[in-house]
Amino acid sequence: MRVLVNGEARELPDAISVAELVAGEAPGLGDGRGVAVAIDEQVVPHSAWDATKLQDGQRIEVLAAMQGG
Amino acid sequence: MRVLVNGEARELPDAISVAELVAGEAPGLGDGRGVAVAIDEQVVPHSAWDATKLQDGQRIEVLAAMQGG
Amino acid sequence: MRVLVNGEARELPDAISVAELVAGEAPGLGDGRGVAVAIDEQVVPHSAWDATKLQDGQRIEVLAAMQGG
Amino acid sequence: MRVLVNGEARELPDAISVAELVAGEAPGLGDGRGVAVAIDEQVVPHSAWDATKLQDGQRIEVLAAMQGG
Amino acid sequence: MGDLELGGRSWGSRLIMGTGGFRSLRSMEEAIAASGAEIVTVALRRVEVAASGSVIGSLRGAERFLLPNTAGCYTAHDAVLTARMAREAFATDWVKLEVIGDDRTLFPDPTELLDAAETLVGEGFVVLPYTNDDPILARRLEELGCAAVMPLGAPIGSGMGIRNPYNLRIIVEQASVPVICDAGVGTASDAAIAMELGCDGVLLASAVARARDPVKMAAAMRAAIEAGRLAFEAGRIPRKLHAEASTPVEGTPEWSS
Amino acid sequence: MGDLELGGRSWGSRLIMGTGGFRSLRSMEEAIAASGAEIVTVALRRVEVAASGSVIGSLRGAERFLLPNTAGCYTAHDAVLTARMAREAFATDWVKLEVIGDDRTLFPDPTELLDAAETLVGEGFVVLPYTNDDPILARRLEELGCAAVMPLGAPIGSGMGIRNPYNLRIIVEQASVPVICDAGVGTASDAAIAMELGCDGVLLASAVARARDPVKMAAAMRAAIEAGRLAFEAGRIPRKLHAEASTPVEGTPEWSS
Amino acid sequence: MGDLELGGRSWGSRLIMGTGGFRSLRSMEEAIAASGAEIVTVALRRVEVAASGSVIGSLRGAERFLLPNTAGCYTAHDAVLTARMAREAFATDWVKLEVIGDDRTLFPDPTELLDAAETLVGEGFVVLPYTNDDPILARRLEELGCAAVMPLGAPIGSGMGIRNPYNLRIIVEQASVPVICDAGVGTASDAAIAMELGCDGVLLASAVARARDPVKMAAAMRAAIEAGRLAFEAGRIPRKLHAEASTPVEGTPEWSS
Amino acid sequence: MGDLELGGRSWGSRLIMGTGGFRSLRSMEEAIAASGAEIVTVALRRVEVAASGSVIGSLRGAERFLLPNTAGCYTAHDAVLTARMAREAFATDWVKLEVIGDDRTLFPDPTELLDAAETLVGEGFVVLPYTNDDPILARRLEELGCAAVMPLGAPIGSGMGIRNPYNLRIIVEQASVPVICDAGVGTASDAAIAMELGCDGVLLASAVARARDPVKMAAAMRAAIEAGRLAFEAGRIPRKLHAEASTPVEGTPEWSS
Repeated sequence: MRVLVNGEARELPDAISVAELVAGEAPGLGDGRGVAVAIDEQVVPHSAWDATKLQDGQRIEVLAAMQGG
Repeated sequence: MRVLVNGEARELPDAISVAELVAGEAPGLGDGRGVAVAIDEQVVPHSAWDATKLQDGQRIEVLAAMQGG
Repeated sequence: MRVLVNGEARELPDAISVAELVAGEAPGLGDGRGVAVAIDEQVVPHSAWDATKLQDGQRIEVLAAMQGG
Repeated sequence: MRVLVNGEARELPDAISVAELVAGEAPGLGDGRGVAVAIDEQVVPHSAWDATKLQDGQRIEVLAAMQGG
Repeated sequence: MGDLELGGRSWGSRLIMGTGGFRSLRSMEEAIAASGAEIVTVALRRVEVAASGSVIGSLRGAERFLLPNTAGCYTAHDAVLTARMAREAFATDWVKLEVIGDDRTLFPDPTELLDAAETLVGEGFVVLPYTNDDPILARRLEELGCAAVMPLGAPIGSGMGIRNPYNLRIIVEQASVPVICDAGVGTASDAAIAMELGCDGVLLASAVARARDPVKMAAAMRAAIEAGRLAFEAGRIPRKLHAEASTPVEGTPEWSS
Repeated sequence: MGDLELGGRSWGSRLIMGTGGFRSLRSMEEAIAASGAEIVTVALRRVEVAASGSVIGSLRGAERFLLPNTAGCYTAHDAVLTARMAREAFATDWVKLEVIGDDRTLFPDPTELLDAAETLVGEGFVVLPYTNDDPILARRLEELGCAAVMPLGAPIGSGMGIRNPYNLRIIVEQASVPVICDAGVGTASDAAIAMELGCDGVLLASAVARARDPVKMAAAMRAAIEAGRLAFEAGRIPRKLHAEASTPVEGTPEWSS
Repeated sequence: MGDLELGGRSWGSRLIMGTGGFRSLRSMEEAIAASGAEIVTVALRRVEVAASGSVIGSLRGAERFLLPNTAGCYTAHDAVLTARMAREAFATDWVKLEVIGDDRTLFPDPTELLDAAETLVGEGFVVLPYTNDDPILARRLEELGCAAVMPLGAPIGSGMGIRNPYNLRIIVEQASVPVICDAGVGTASDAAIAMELGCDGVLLASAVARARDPVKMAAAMRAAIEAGRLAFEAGRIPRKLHAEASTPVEGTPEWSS
Repeated sequence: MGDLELGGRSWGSRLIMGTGGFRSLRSMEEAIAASGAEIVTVALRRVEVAASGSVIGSLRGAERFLLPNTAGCYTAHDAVLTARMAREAFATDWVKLEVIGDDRTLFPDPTELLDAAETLVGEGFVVLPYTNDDPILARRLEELGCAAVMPLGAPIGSGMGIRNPYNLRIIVEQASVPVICDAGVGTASDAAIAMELGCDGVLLASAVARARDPVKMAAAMRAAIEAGRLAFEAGRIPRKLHAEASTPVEGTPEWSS
């Protein structure tokens, strides 16, 4: 399955969930605090991270808090 | 025929033309320089002032140059 | 004895001391704190107030603290 | 004869006049316009340049116009 | 001092004069003559109010270019209609576009201004928009095809001068159309400062019309704009905290002190 | 715009030009011509250093009035001697009196300045003192008989403009001799501001001499001083926080919105 | 000095701190502590870039309210998406809305800002928009339902202070939501001036983060905002050109002079 | 924030309060308490006029240092006599030396001030002279042995703030005694600015005494002086024309636009 994660093309195992993706991308951010995920510009609530499986061709943004502004 | 001229209700003879209206409203502005007329928010070109007859219920603006800005 | 006290001509008993003058002029300022006296533009120290007698024709300034600056 | 001309020790012939000194120091300034001379801090008028002879030990300033201020 | 290139034409004067606020038509005529302005702005009002032909008569005699404005409009809709009326009345495609947002500041409404500018450019107008001193708004107006941008220095008629020279400098830096400082000038030095910041021209009315002596103030503005432009072109000296002598120190006489 | 009455004479120009700091004599000559100045200042230096007669030659041809200064003097004693030398060299009783206190700010030394002014007035000089923008010092100089007071706007050569317009205004209010703003002008608007504050004239050098284009800047200064003076005489509009429309509101068309 | 009422809550501190630009997390933590700020802004970035959890960790410990911003967005579309992400990431409806128009000035784009504000208010956000110092734009944002308006004093990070206090005063006069001065503060007096103009609070980052000693500057800002607010509430004396003695003249001794 | 070293002693507060202009003694007492000032100035007047002992009573209780001034003196002669009286009245060698030149500006007379300072230093006084913002005058006062220099920011009681920050900066740069900004402060930010310029302290009266709420304004001044001093020590960021982002650009999400 090919998806775009934060603008980068990635080959991921089928049926991977958002929760699993985040665990892989940002190990230290496990509890999801300060992290948000969007699939094709739709925010995925924390409560749906486990249940939501990625699908081929999707565009995913995984954002985390940083200093700013 | 009732029309609204510059926001004021007016009783005018039927089939009066724009040119005749202007001559009545602003005698000194006869040549039309510095004057413009709109009927129901459509500008009436000087060239059509003679041919254009007012109709009942129309909203007419007759504007002239003044100091400003 | 005529002297000038703070710009005003005054008739005072002979041999009056500075201390006596101050006691009369400014009863509340008895201990001399915040008060100074000059005779003919010479400051009279507090320690000399008792011993210093006024003389006819002298010009005396009695100044006290006030809010300022 | 030793004099100080503009701060510099100089050996000059005896009985040299101010006019002669200026002619030597500033050839282009012959008519004296824009030039002034002082001997020991006393200005020597143009009219006295010929008659005034320098004397040993004097301190002479020869100043001329320049751009400024 | 070169000409002002504006709207595809060359103008000898960099001063645009408004015609409002004068105590008399005669005062207006004389002040405009003294100002040397070639472009003067005029408004459109309902005929009962507008003086019968006199403004046109006064101004036309002197071969000046009449630039109609849309003063008093609060929406793109009104400004567009007024501009179309002006085009017919004055036989010109040029318009000074004003779309204000507030009758206390008379500052422009950014959204309505952009809408009106877009429509009018599309209809072939030479659009000269009165705008806030906002570099982004100025850029958007330029991108839409306006022939110039005309940022305010301060509120209309306030006489406060150039309240934010930094914004004006940024607008000048980035613009590729002429920048005309419109509104805020109170006295001659304000106009000079606008030009020294690199503006291509100045539009003003109240500072002259309401001065004690409008004709003299018009002459002052003419000279000030020339002064400011020349200074801009001449390249000023840098600012320094400390002094730098203009008379050299060398050769100072040493008197015995 | 009336003449400047100074030292018992009338002058058509309100600009006094210093002659220092130019890159060449030719640049100086052209810039002074462009400035319209009638009075130009010159210094005195030891002959080895002073260019041989050329300054005098350059300036005299054009029928300008040469005003000698005492630049570089730190004491009343030195300034008085230099003034006496200048009187002989330039055949004039006029002197621009400078007695500085510090080579970093080139600000005047108040005590020495007053001493020198008193002596020179007593010797019949027409004394034009360069002074700090101190109203008390200005008053003392006037009381001593100086023909004008010449407060600085900012340090000599700094180009900082009029750092404290309030002091200048107070000096102008109280003075009964001409007030010439001397030093600090950096660009045209600075000169205009000095005149708008009510100064009778401006003395400047570096702003022109060290500009990228001195001749153009000289023309800018000439126009700016005229502009500022005219504006002062014309009576400016008051400053307001809010706007005041220059186009009347009455008669604005009411389009359906 | 009363509390700041903002977004339906009361805050003891009127200083909102940005968290960007610090040389280290430790410096940030100490400076924020010294500033007394209760609200701190944070950004969202892609996880590769964002430091792993540390910001959240640092800030959360101290019981501060994290206010996400939409820094870096140029369109309403991007800003809205970013705000939605922030809502999920920080479990808050509050957002500091930035929609910039230009990477050199970082000034907001008025049209996109209004669009984004409208959308986000409609989605239930507490919208705190960073805006130009444009009174009309500020009014439009308030009309759309923003919880505050946050006009800039000068470009972000420029340290230029309050470039146009007049505009800020007009915005304060007309606003019925809190006015937070956002961007431009360079040093303590700038923050005090913003408060004296009647602002309800100040948002700043660079002035502290990039100071030589951020912790000390944070303490300075805390004191300055308190000072400015107290002075605003205390009612300052009027400005006068001339002096007014604080020590009475009566009773001055008359020494023979 | 270190102590103020002045006259051989250390002071915890950098604010010196004048005691004139208050509406009541009670207001004065409370405001001085709120200001945290350790040094307060007092005047001497003929006993008929001076309130009977109350000032001394009010001020002495709180363990404040009473600094007598020579307000109202126009000559060195009068100031010296008044200082000698003050020495006896207050049992202190300290004196705030005022020798004014004019009752409209209350600016000091430079010559008389120098004369008085010289005499009083010679008699062993700790002389704190109120002076114009003239770097040369400040230097002369320091050379004479004054314990500080106290340049004015603007006329006494005018509330105009620091009219010429450049002069103050130059005075601070060159001084090796403390510089106290005396007179002109109108509101809190003015005091902060004085401290940011590097002044060691601020002396003020009217800004507090005549504020609508003197006690609150006193608290504002206390905070402002702390803020300004901290900012001075913290090292402010440089000023720039353009923006500098505080949130990094890297990692900004790319939404499809």
